[in-house]
Order: sequence, then structure tokens, then C-alpha cells
Amino acid sequence: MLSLIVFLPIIAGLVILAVPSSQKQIIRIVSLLAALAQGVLAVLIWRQYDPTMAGIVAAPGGSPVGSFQMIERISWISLDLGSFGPLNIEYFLGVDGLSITMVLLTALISIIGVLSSWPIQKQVKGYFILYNLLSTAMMGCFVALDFFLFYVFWELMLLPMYFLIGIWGGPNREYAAIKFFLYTLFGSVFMLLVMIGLYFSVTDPLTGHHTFSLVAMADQANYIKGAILGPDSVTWRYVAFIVLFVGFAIKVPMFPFHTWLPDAHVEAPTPISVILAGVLLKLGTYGMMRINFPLFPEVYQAGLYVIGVFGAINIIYGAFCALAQQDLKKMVAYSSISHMGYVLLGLAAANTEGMIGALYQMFNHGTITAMLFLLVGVIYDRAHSRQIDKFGGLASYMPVYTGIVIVAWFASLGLPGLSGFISEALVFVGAFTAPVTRPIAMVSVLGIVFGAAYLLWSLQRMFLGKRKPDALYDLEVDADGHEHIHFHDWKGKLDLDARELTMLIPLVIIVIALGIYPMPVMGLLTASINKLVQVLAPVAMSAVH
Amino acid sequence: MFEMPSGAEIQSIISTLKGGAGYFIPEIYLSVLFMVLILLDLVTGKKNRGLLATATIAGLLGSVYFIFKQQTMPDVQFFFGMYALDRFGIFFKYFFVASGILAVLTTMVDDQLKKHESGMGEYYALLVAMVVGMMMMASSTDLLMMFLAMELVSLSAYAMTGYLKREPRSSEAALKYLVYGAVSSGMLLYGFSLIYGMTAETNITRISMVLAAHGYDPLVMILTVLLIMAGLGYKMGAVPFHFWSPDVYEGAPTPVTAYLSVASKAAGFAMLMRFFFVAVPHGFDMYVSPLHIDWLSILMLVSAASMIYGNVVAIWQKNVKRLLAYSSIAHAGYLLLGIITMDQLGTQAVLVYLAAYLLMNYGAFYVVILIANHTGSENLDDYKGLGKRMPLLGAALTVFLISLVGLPPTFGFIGKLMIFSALLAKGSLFMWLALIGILTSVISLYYYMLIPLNMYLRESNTPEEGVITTGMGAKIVTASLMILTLWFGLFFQPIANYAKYSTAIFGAFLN
Amino acid sequence: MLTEQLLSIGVNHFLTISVILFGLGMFAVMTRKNAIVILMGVELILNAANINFLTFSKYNGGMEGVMFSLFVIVLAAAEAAIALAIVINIFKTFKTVDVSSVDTMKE
Amino acid sequence: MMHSLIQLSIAVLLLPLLSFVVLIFFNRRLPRGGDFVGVGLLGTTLAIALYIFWTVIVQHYDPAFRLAWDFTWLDFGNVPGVGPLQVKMGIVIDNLTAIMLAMVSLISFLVHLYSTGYMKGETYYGRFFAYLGIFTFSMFGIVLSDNLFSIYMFWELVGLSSYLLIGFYFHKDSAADAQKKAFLTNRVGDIGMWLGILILYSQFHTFGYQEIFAHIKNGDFHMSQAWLTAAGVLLFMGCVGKSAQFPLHVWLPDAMEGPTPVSALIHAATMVAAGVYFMARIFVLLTPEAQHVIAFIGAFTAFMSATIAITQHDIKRVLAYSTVSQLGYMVLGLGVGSYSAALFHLLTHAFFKACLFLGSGAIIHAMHHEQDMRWMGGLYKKMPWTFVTFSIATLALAGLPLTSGFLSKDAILAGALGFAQVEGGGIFYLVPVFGFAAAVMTAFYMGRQVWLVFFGESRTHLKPAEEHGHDAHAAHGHDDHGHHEVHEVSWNMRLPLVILATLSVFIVFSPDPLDGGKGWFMHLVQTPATVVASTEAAHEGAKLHAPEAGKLLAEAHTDTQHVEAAPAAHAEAASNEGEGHGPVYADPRQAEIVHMTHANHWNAIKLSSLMLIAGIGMALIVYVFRIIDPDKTAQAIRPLYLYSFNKWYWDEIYDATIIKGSMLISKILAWFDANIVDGLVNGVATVFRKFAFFNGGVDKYVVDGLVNFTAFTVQTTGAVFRKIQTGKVQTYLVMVVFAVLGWFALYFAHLVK
Repeated sequence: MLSLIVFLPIIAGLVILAVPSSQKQIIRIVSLLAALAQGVLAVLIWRQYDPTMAGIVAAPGGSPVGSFQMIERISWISLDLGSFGPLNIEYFLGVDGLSITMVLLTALISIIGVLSSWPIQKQVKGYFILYNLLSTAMMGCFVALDFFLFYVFWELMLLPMYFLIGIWGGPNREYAAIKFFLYTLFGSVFMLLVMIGLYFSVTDPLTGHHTFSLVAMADQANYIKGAILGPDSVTWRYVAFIVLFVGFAIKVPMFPFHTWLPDAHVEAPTPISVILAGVLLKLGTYGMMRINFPLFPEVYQAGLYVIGVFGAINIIYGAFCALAQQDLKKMVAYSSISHMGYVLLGLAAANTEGMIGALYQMFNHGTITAMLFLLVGVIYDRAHSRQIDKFGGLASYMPVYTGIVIVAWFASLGLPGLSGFISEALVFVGAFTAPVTRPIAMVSVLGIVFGAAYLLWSLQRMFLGKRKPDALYDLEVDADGHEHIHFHDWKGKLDLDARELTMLIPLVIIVIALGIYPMPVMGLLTASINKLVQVLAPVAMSAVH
Repeated sequence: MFEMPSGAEIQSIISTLKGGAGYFIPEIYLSVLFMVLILLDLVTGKKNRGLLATATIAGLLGSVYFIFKQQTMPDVQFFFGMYALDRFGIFFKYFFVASGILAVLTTMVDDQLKKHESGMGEYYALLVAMVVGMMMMASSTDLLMMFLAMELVSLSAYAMTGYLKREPRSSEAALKYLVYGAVSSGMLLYGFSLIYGMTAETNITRISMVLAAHGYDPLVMILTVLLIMAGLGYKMGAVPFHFWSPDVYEGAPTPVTAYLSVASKAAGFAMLMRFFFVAVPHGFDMYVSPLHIDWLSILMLVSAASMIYGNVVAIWQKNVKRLLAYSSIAHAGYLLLGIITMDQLGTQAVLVYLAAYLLMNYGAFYVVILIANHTGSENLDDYKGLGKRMPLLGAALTVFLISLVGLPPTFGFIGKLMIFSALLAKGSLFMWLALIGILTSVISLYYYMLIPLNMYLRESNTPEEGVITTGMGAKIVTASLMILTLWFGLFFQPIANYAKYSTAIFGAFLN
Repeated sequence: MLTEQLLSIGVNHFLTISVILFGLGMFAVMTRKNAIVILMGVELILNAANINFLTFSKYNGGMEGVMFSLFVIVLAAAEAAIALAIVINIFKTFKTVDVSSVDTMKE
Repeated sequence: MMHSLIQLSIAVLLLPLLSFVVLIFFNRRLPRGGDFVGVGLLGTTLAIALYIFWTVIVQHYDPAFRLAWDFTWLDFGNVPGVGPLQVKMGIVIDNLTAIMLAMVSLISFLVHLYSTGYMKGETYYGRFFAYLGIFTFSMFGIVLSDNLFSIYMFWELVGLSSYLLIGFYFHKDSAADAQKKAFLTNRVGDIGMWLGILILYSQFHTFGYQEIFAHIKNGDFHMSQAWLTAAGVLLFMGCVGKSAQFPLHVWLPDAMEGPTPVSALIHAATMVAAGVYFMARIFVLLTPEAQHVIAFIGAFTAFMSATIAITQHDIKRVLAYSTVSQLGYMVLGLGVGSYSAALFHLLTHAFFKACLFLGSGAIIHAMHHEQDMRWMGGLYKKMPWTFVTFSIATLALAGLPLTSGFLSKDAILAGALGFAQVEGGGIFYLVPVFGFAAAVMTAFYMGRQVWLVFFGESRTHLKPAEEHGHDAHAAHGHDDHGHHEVHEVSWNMRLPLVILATLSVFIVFSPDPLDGGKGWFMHLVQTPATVVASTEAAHEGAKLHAPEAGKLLAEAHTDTQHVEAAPAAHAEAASNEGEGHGPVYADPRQAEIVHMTHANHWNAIKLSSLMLIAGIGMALIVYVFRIIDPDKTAQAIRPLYLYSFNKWYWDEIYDATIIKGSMLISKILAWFDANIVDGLVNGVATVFRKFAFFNGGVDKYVVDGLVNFTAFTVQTTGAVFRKIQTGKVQTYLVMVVFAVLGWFALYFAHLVK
């Protein structure tokens, strides 16, 4: 089941490989079918998933796979390393509350991505092959429970992304692509060292051999005394934690490491921005929750305050930067930085409310920001520019578009009734409840105002008021006083066309539905989060009050 | 003062030789092949290129059979302990034969050598001679034998480097290679002579015994070590003994470059391992300080220097061959990391890494040749927009480069993985080396990716010529190399196991 | 009287000579411009090694050193042959045997 | 099984939402833009709400009536360290709720009705009703919710609908600015409110009012008392934002950019009152310190905005500031602890202020969107209905006896006096002083308004023409009717005026025109006992009255009629109080305040009547008999005049400090981001171009590519190293020899030492 959902896109990619590159429509349809099939599978998995089983870690002495579900576990590589025992690498997939949420998100976003890739004309074949490769890698990262496997998928994402930005991107794409590639690789190479270090420090209680299984690694009892990352080598455990954290933080992206994001977004084509913001950023925080924190809980406990501070910086700094942007897409990119800051803050809270908030925020940010980028893409298609000041008064002429923009914008600024609010609220609840992060939370709430500020301001400048004198569209008034506008060289429908609506409406529905009653998604993750909090925070539990 | 040996002694000597010859069959076979090729070149006229190539490939394949038969034989030292037959040697025999075959394949597609009107007979003969020499380098257990083998390789390499007589760069490369090589081997020889002086032995096993037993004067030992390192470092192309490699690699015919950068480097490592692990007595107090006087600290510095220098300078290269040359210096550094750990895992890692290096480097050079056949140059700027014009080759080259960087899911990643595993298995001891390796590999990503960057992200400044067609054979070779690189990236178990099996002989000498 | 002196010649004398030869060879290789002279320098180096081998062989007993030096001599010849071929080729293409002027490939 | 009232209230909650959903999607497809849907649904809502009102208020007539229902909204499972944890959503119905429901639905319905006339012919006519629908929905949400979380959600939703409605004429930049300003200002308040909620949640892991109060009562609050005060004050920030109290009052006047019915519904009657309602809900957890803050802010707001209202020309702005001032009264009332009085004023004010706004709307409509009172005048002949209703409402606002406004305002002022005495006078007398001062000015500016608008000669012709034309077109979607005569408005706009005016008469609320205390409202909505542990020991006033308080408590047990237990000094006052059976207050301070309030009842009446007379007198003197020429006076006290006219320059101050400040910061940070953080890249790039050895393109990518400072080092080292490769084989040899010898020397040194 999981293997299928992971490797479907690659299969589609191989099929596409066989299709002659002239048959663009067939290629598109094949990928769409693959994405849809993935979506169906995701729903099936969702239906089968038992939300009462926590996952996260193998119960001590219990089953080696813990309470994970839809396990697929076969030995992949088994070498004899002589004095170091056998090297066991497993093909080990499984889902728990953390994964299932992200799996759903990924499936959803991939479908949206394919749809929004429809207009792409340049080298369609290559594009969709890379796209499918990427979506396999993303899906794989979320379901892999073997560190080695995870790492393989993790690195596998880089190359397609590099080309997708680099070939189909905007004018400055080379720069953005190589920047993205180097940044993320820089983050992940250290992960390799930590991975190896962990391998030599952990034994699987059942086989007694070293293992890459994250489930085994998440149980501190399995660490060997005296090993490089064993319980007693404090220094190296700190180093390893920091290294891992930086690796993931680059993906998030966290404050000093965020500068690749705006460039990547501005240059990337719309579907890739959607994927990037919708799923890839989540991999950073997912990695923290799945690997970084459970494997080094005591370091995590020690670092809560720092993580929280970085979260706050992300929130406020991102909001301020967004406030100053002229390019709409760049503004949205910075808003992503700001919103991922909430996730970090929630993770720093180390209690159930915060963690649930964080994970739920990951999901919601995925859907909301996807909407944002799609909407940016819509206006970019028409005007070939994203300069916020080059429009004005669009509300009068593109009512449907404006309507959806308002929904998306308000969802992004956390309006109750839309999903973003609940996650942000929970993050704050958690962060404030935890004494460590309380002061940080009190500062971060400023993000609420500034978030509203840049969003409303851009909304006003683009959609309200009257047409700006130097606007990018022409305005003419016909005989009976009705005003009409048209963008230069835009032949299509002025307001949203069918394809754009089919992409946006489902997201709108999800955002509203989950804003009114979040349990369908939140119910999936509570058990796991509670377990995670237990694993992570023996200290924090006593310190709820 | 030396009295003549008696007849009986001569008898015994001859019988020993006969006995030894039984273990020497692949080498003998290949030497015969060497002569056959020359004769073949003589009998068949000028229009014999295809024939010769196929003959060479056939011959090399044939040798696999004999090597395979050796696997069943017990480990022995013969020819008065001058030469050994063991798993380690056999691994490298396979390795060198494979590289020889690949060298022939690359030669077959290379236009530069096609245009070269004079016969190719000597070329293939020399190629085979080099295979023999490298095999001997891998399995000699005696200073004399090592020296001879090394010279055999060097001499044929000089000739092959300068094979394009009309090509000034080729001649220049040959000259530099020659001078540099001659001096280096001179130093090596002098070092050998000093060891011989200290131990009165030439067999490395006995040398180590003597040194362990009677100890040694450190000063002389240092000198010896340094001189020998100079000789071996030259073969491995490791900083600071690498200077010849960029120029030679650039000037030599591309197939030869590939051959040198993979095979003779590997031979150098094989010899280093044998000599270093066996001949040098090491107590286990070697991990004191990087500056402590021993082989290990020298190797550490050499490896660190190679990784940094090779990668940093490679950033600057605009000629792809030269770029790969510098990168091969860096790879020498990574390989040394495996040797430094002085344990079985490390050795195994080195062998795996070499295997990976064989595939990916040959693959890269193969595609570079194919591209050069059409663009007529190896300059980065001429790669612009090639991705669209040669989809398969472009994809393949990208895979090979990714593998050279060491990203999953490629064989190169497995190599790096095992190397770093070996380092970290020693705890935090070699962490600094691991860090250097990691960081430099990030740097390497940058220059390796320059090639796909030019191929895909940039439009060619010349008007679009449409798809470049290459021969079906070339396509098959490229594709199979690419698939192997990816396949072993995912399922490296057999190779890794075989490498493990081959390192067994050092069990006694490694901790 | 001459014989005493001869008898008083010990390892150190031989080694000293070999070191001197080695140094000279190195010097020649590093400084001389003419390719041929450089090759001569190489020969000096090899022969310095040979002297060592013979010396040690004499004072340690055992024939390995002798064999070694014999093979070295042979190899030196072979090397010289190839070397000359290459040098001639260089002369054809560059119209000079000045090694230092043969530097089209650099950096 | 849910109680039927609950089900009905849910219907009340959802019907407006239905109207929103229907209208937002189909307003263009429906005839008349679907206004009948809105009106019809609101009518139904009103009916249900009135039924609830009937059952709860008239039938039960029980101060303690309370009905609650909730369901689990979020389930956090078994939370480590806390145990099973849920977030519940629920509905609570008590007297206050019932009254609010009736009030909101009534006004909302009337406004719907009114709008069918007022908004006729607007471009987005249908959408307007949709917005009204969602507003009403969220307002009901605030009224009904039984926990802090849901009230916060509806709070924001109300903000959204207000945002949409203020910006209804979004093509006007002023409107777009105003809507943004309103939303952001409210957000500032909401931050505080949110933090307050967080403080409480972090202690009790619940949002429900009852649970929280219970916990506090049991002393489960583990942080210091200061935190509890902080919680109170922070929650009050939400009210400050929503109810436009100083310092966040600036948005409300600008909000008048919205259509006038909206001003009536949202920015006068209901939404702005939500803040007060919220404070009432959490009244019991306010510590005395928090109450002081509230009282002072309320008093100051009442005073300040009254001063501003005096000099405004725009008819709606005058009303807007009077609204702020009246809200100030309510907040003041809560601050001084006269809970029921404040809520009473909320109710009465809702009616007469809505009436005033709708009236002004009628005038504006009739004057073709002329809003400046200077160009009005003499309308009483032309618009008799409007005139009458408007003046009734005005009197109510001014607080003339026989009007509802008198009852409530007087109760508050009484409370203020009592409060000041209990707190031991001194600074605390500022509160009633501000209150009465505001009362004077209220009377004055309302008198001024009525006179300017309805009496004297029509001054329309005096108006500079171009300004007029501009306004008319700007304010109006399109000019359906030209410049014909001013006329009385149609029935559907008149009816609401009449209803609301009638609701401004005392008899509706209390049989006694001078004492609201005898009315049903004060009986049903009684000041609840505080749950905050008493900190009276430190308290002047408490020390003063401690014995009485003690006695009072002692006898309260034997006889609930603590009034009899009150000391003789106050017997006479006490006997006048309508509270036959008021609640018993355990907290001595609270008991004192209530007690003193009743004591001060008559003083308040006397004083406020004086003030009223003074105010109206002033107005007559200035505007009717023209004994003092307003313009001359304005000249005479120009600085004061300007200060008032420019609203104490608050907008300017904020713009100069906060807005400019944050924009500056954002600019700086963006620059920092582009040039410092990222820009080891660009910096390096510039530095590096000096080292550029080849093709600028590549080296740009080299430099920028390696995105951090190592890029620079790597590059330069590379540039240096590669120079070693001279191409001369002999230099290579030299280097090798040097390497070997260097090493040898190194080790030699190492060896000898």
C-alpha cells in the first residue's frame, strides 16, 4: 500500500519516458492519473488508519515496529562488517499520526501541482518526469522509518527540484536553483555523518545488531554506552543534535538560513512554488519531529528556549520583511517564513497543545500557502508581473478571483472559521502554557498584527481602491457606463477559468471545513502527539502549570 | 666472494619457478596477449582498428576465466616470496581487467584517436601491458617486484600519454609525465634501497618482522617513509605529489586519461595498502597526534590536503577533462581516508569506493568523449544547451556526476557512506577528517553541477542543431554504465561483500 | 698502503657517495633546462640507489641488492629509450628541448 | 436531549449565516438582489428571539435563570501531565443573553428593513445584505458563546464583517483605508484579549467561563495575583479595541465611511457594545486593580470623545464620537462595579443611538449624501417624522428624565459616585467628575446638532459646489436621482425610526421615570458576586466601612434583605432602592460599592439633571439665541478648538509613531535580509569581482552559488592554489622536493626535542 503510493509517480515517470515528447497531452494526463491514484490511495490509507495507535516509538519490549501502521518491512541490505557486526539497512515503511497527516497533504498538493502544471509548454516530458520523481521522493520521506531510506529519499528530492527551478524558472533561475541546491545539500551532508554516528550508537533490541531503524533509535534504551552518540557522550550528542537541527532548519527555513527561500520561490514556476511551500518546507519540521527531537530528547529539552526564540524571530522577522516587499510572490514567500515560525514555536512548547498546533499548522500552511501561490500565479499569468503597486481596483473587475483571494488572505492571517486560525491559536496556547516559552509567546503574538498588516495592505493596494495610473491593465468604459479591463496579450478568461477553479475550490472547501471542525485531521494526530510529548518531555510534563 | 650456485641449486630454482608459474597464469596469458596484439597489428594492415579492439576485449575477457580459476586456489607466495596469490590481488585483477576493457571501449568511440593515422597496434598492446603491470603492482610482495611492476606501468603509460604525436599537448603531457615519473620512481627506489639497508630484506613480510624485532633509527625511517610516499603518492596522484596529473590528464588522449585516472590510481592504492599494511610494523599506539611520526600522520595530512586542494582548485576549471583531473585528486583524498582507519571496514570501504569510482569516472569520461566527438572541445562553454540535444547522454552524465558528488541513490554515495562509516566507527577520533571530507564534497557539488548547469539551464550560443545521434553501441555502453551506477547505489550488497572477502588477508595486520 | 686505504673504506663512504650522487641528480633535474640533461639527472638518481643496494648487499650479505641493481640498470635503459623517443617528439613539435618552455597547459 | 430554547437559539444563530451563504453566492441571480431573503430570514430570527425573550424574561422572570449546553469541539486525547483534555464549544442562555438576542435581532432586522430603502440601487446591493447576515451571525455568536475561545473566534468574525461593511464602497480609498485601520486596530486589542485568555488557559486548561470562575474561586490560580489583574486588563484590551476605548478609539470615527445603516447596526448599537458585553461576561474575575484601570479608561474616553464631538461638522462623526463617549460610560460603569447599570445603558443606548444613526441616515439620504451639518438646516418642516424621532433619541442620549437614557446613565453616575467614595475619594473622584463633564457636553453637542440640522434656514446653497458634487458621486455607486427637493423618506425607512424612538421612552424599562432600579432589567440582570479572593486589607475604603460590611454579612444570613441591615445613615436612601431581594456579596468591597451606589442614587439624579440643564442651556445660548457666536468663540480659544477639532491629534500621533515606525523597521529588516543575511553573497560578489579571473557570468554563479562566506575563502584559496600549477614540470619537482624536505625538517625538529 505505502510502497504503491510512494512509487506510483515513478512508474508514471517511466511510462512518460516511453511516450514521445510530442504527445504533451498524453504526458500530462498520465501524470494527472498517477497523482489522482495517489490521492485515492491516500484516502484509503486515511480510512484504514486507526487514530488510537500512537506510533512514534517502539514500546519497550514490545513489537519492534511499535504501534505504527501499514508497516512494510523487508531487509534491503545486509552486509557483514566484521568486527562491527552486520550492516542492516531495511526497506521500512510505516505511518503514524505524524506521517499520515503529511501523506494526505502531499497527495493533495501533488494533484494540485499537476493541474497547475498544465499550461507549461517547455519540455513537457522532462518536466513531468522530474515532477513525478520529486513527488515520489517527498512521499517517501514521509513514510520512511529507516534512517538510511529516509536519507536516500531526502537527497533524491534535491536534484529534481534543482532542475525544475533551474530549467522552468524565471529570469534569475540559475542563481536560485544552485542556491537552493547548495543550501539544502550543505544541510543534509552533515545529516549523513550523524546518521552513521547514530548507526554505530544504536542496537536493535531484538537482533542485538546496529540498526538504522528510526523506531529503534527513538528509544533511548537502545543506545550503547560509550558509543560516539551513546547516552554518556554528552558533547557529541549536542553537536549531533545541532547539526541535524540546522540541516532541517535550512529546509524549514529558519531565520539565518532562510535566504534561499525567497529566491527559489520568486524564480520557481507556480506549481513548483506550490510544492515547495506546500510540502518541502514541512519536511524540515517533520524531520525535527520524527528524527531530531525523539533521538536527542535531553538536548531538545535543553534547547527549547533557543528553538522558541528562533521561532519568534521567524514569525516577526518574516512578517516585517513581507511588509516591505513589492513583489507579491516574495511577500507570500516571506509569509511562509513567518508561518513556519509558528510551527517552530509550537515545537518549542514541548506540550500537547503546542505540538498539535505545530503539526496542524504544517498541514494548514500547506493548503493555505498552496492557495496563495496559485492565486499569485493566476495574476502573474495575466499581467506577467507581480508588482503589488501595479494593479488596484481589481475587485471591481475580477470578483470571483477577489473573493477567493480574500478567503486565502484571511486564512493566512488566521481568521477564525478558517483552518489557519486554529493551528496558530493552539501554537500560542501551547507556547504560553509551557513556562519556558511563555515570554516568547507573549512577544510572538505581535506576529498576529503584522501578519494582518502586510496581507491587508497588499489586498488594499491590489484589489481595492481604483485602478492605479500605471496599472498593468487597460480600462475602458463602454456606452452604458460599465467598465471593462483587459490585460495586454492575455487571451484567456479575465476572471478565473475552469482549471483554476478546480484547483482552488477544493482548497477553499478544505480550509473552511477544517477551520470549522478540525477533528477529521486533528483526530489523526492527537494520539501520536501525546506519545511524542511523553517521549520527548518527561521534564515538561511536570511543568505544565 | 659470491660462489657460483651448484647444479642442484639451479635445479631446485627451476622447479620452484615451474611451481610458481602455475599461480602466475593470468599474467602470463596477458603477456602473450600483448605479443599477439603486436603481431596482429603487423600482419593485418592499417585497416585493423576494429579487429584489434575486439581482439583486445576478447583477450581481456579471456583472462577473466583464468583469474576466476585462481579463486579456488589457496593463498600462496611464490617466486621466492616475491609474488603472492590472494583474494586481495584477485579483486584487483578483476578490477584492472574491467578497467582495461572499459579503456578499449572508450578508445573505440574516441574520434581523436581515430583521426590518428598511424596504427593502433602498439596502443592496445601497451594497454594490455599496463594491465599486467598493474596486476603485478597489486600482488607483489617484494620491493623489487613492486618496483618492476610500477616501472612497467609507468613506461607504458608514458608511451600511451604521448600517443598523439601530432598533438603538442599530448607530447607535452608525455614529457611532463616522464620527467616527473622518472624522478618520483627514483625517489621510491632510493627509499627502497634504504629499507633494504636497514633490514637486509626485500620481502615486505620479512621486512616488517625485522623492523618489529630490531626496531629502527627513526630519522632514517622518516626519510625512507617520505621517499617511498613520494613514489606512491605520485601514482595515486595525491597532494603534494599530484602536480603531474592535471597537465597529463588534460594533454593525454581522453581514453588514456580515463585509464590513468582510474586504473593506475587504483594500482597505486593497491600497492600502498599492501606495503603500508604489511611492511610497516604498527603498534596500536598510532592515534596519538596527527603530527606524531608515523605513516598514519603523513597519510592523514596527504588525504586532507588532497581533498581540499583537489576540490577547491577544480572550481576554477573550464576544461572538463582538467576538472575531472582535479576531482580525481580529491577522490584520492577520500580513498586515503579509508586506509587511514587501518581496519578491515576501512579497507573494504576503499575497495568499494574504487569500484564505484571505476564505474562513474569511466562513465563520465565516456560521455565527455562522445560529446567531444561532436563539439570538438572539452570546454564547459561548449556544453551549453547540450542537454536537449542528447537526452540520454545528458541524463547519464548527470547521474555519473551526482555519483561523483556522492549523492544517493548512486554507487558513489555508497562509497562515501562506507568511507565515512569506517571513519566514524573509530568514534570521534577522525571526526575532523570526516568534516573536511563532508565539506569538500559540498564544494565538489558546485563544480560538478556546473556541467549539468551548462547542459540544461543554459541555451547554446550557437543556433540549435537538433538532436545529436550517437552509435547504438555507445548508447548501450552509456546506458549500462548508468544503470550499473544506479543499481549498485541501491543494491551494493554483492560488491561490498566481495570487497570484504578480499580484505580478509590483512586480518592479521589490521586491528 | 693503498690496500689499507681500500680496506678502510666502509659503508659510510659508499653511502656518502650515493647521497652526493642523489643530490646532484636532484639538482640537475630541478635546474637544468635541457631535457637530455634532466634525463641524465634521473640516471644519477637511479645509480645513487644502485650504489646503496650494492653496498648493503655487500655488507648484509645476500644477493637481493645485486639483483635489484641489475634490474634497475635494465629499467634505466628502457626508460631512457622511451624518454628519448618522447624528447625527440617534443623537439619535432616544439622545436626545442628546453623543458621550461614547454608549459602550454597550466593552472 | 437539548432544551427547546437551546435549539431555538441555535436556529437564531444559524439563520443569519444561512442568509449570508445564500446571498453571497446568489445575490446576482435573485430578484431585487435577494434582499427579501435577508429581511425574511432576519424577520424569522427576530420572531424566534422574541419568543426566547418572552419565555425567559416574561415567563420565568428569575434573576438566576441559566441554561447551558455544550459539545466537544477539539479532543486532545489523554494529554501527558493533564489527563483527558477537550476544548468544548457551547451555548449559554440567561437573562442577559435573552435580552441581547432580542435587542440585536430587533435592530438588525430594522436595519435590514431600512437598508432596502437606503441602499436601493447600489451596485453590490445584494452583497450588502449578505454582509449584514454574517455580521448578525457572528454577533449572536458572541452573545451566546459560553467560553473564551469561541467568543474570541466570533470576536474576530465580527471584526471581519465590520471590515467588509466599512469597506463596502471599496473603490473609495478612504473607505479602503478605514476598513484596514479598523481591522488592524481591533487586532491590536485582540492580542491583549488573546494573551488574557492564554493566561487563564495556562492555569486551568479550559476556556469555559464557569470552569474558570470556579477554579479561581477555589484558588487554583497558581500565579501571583498580579497575573490575574494582568489577565483582567489584557482581556479588557479586547474591549478597548472593539468598543473603541482610548487609546484604540481612533478606528470608530473613520468607520463611518461605511453605509449609514451599518454605522447604526455595527458601530453604534451592537458590535461596539460587544466589548462591554464581553467585560460583563468576565466581570467576576476582575481584580479591584483591573477595575480601576477600566474605570479610568472609561471615564477618560467618555470625556475626551465628548470634547471632540463638540466641534465636528460631519453629522455622523458627531454621533460616532458620542457613541465612543457613551461606550466610555458603559466601561466606566463596569469599572466602578455597577454591572447592571452598565449593561442597562448598553441596552438603552443601543436603541436610541441606532435611532439617531438611522435618522441621520434618513437625513443624509434625503440630502443626497450631504453629511456636513454646516450645509443643512430647517429640515423639521420637510422631514417631520425624522425630526420627531431624532429629537426623542437625542433627549434620551442627553439623558433627559422620562427617557431611557436618563435611567441608565444616572445609574452609572450613581455608581461612579459610590465607587469614588468607597475607594476613599482623592484621585478616584476624577471618575465621576469626568462622567458628569461628559454629560454636560453630551447635552451641548446634541443640542447643537439638532439645532443645526433641523432649525434655522436651509444652508445648502452656502456650500462650495465642487466639494458637494464630489462627495455625492464618490459616496454613491451611481447617481440614480438628480437634485430634486428634499423629502421625507419612505415607510420602510420611517418604520424603524418610530420603533426605535418608542423604545427610548422610560416606560419600556421601568415604571418609575426616575429610577431604573425598579425596572425589570435591573432586577433580572444583577451584579454577580466577584470570584476574586478579597484583597481588601490594603484598602482605604474597606477599612473605613469594615464594620458595616461585617455586620452586613452577619445579618445577611438571617435575612436576605441586606438593605435593612444597612446602617441608619443610609436607611432613607436604601428604602428608595427597588431591590427587594438583591444578591448577597461575600466580598466586602463589592458589597460596599453596591451599597454606596444605592446611597448616591439621588445625588446622581440631582447632579446629572443640573448638568443636563447646563448643557442644553449652553446649546440654546450659543445656537438658538446666538448670544455667543460659536465661530467667534472658536477663534477666541483657537488652540483648544483646533485640539478638539483634530480629535486631540491621536491619528497624527499614531501615524507618526507606530505606523511610520513599523514601516521603517520593516524597510530596515528587508534591507538587512537582502544585504546582510543573504548578502555575504552579494557582498562577496562585489569583493570578488576584483578577483574575477574569468567570465563574469560564471564567477557570479560561483560566488552567489556558494551563498556563504566560505564561498569567498574557497574561491580565493582556489585562485591562489591554482597558480601553483605553473605548467613547468621542474617547478613541480621543486615543490615535491620541498614538500619532502619540509616534512623531514618538521619531523626532525619534532624528533630532536
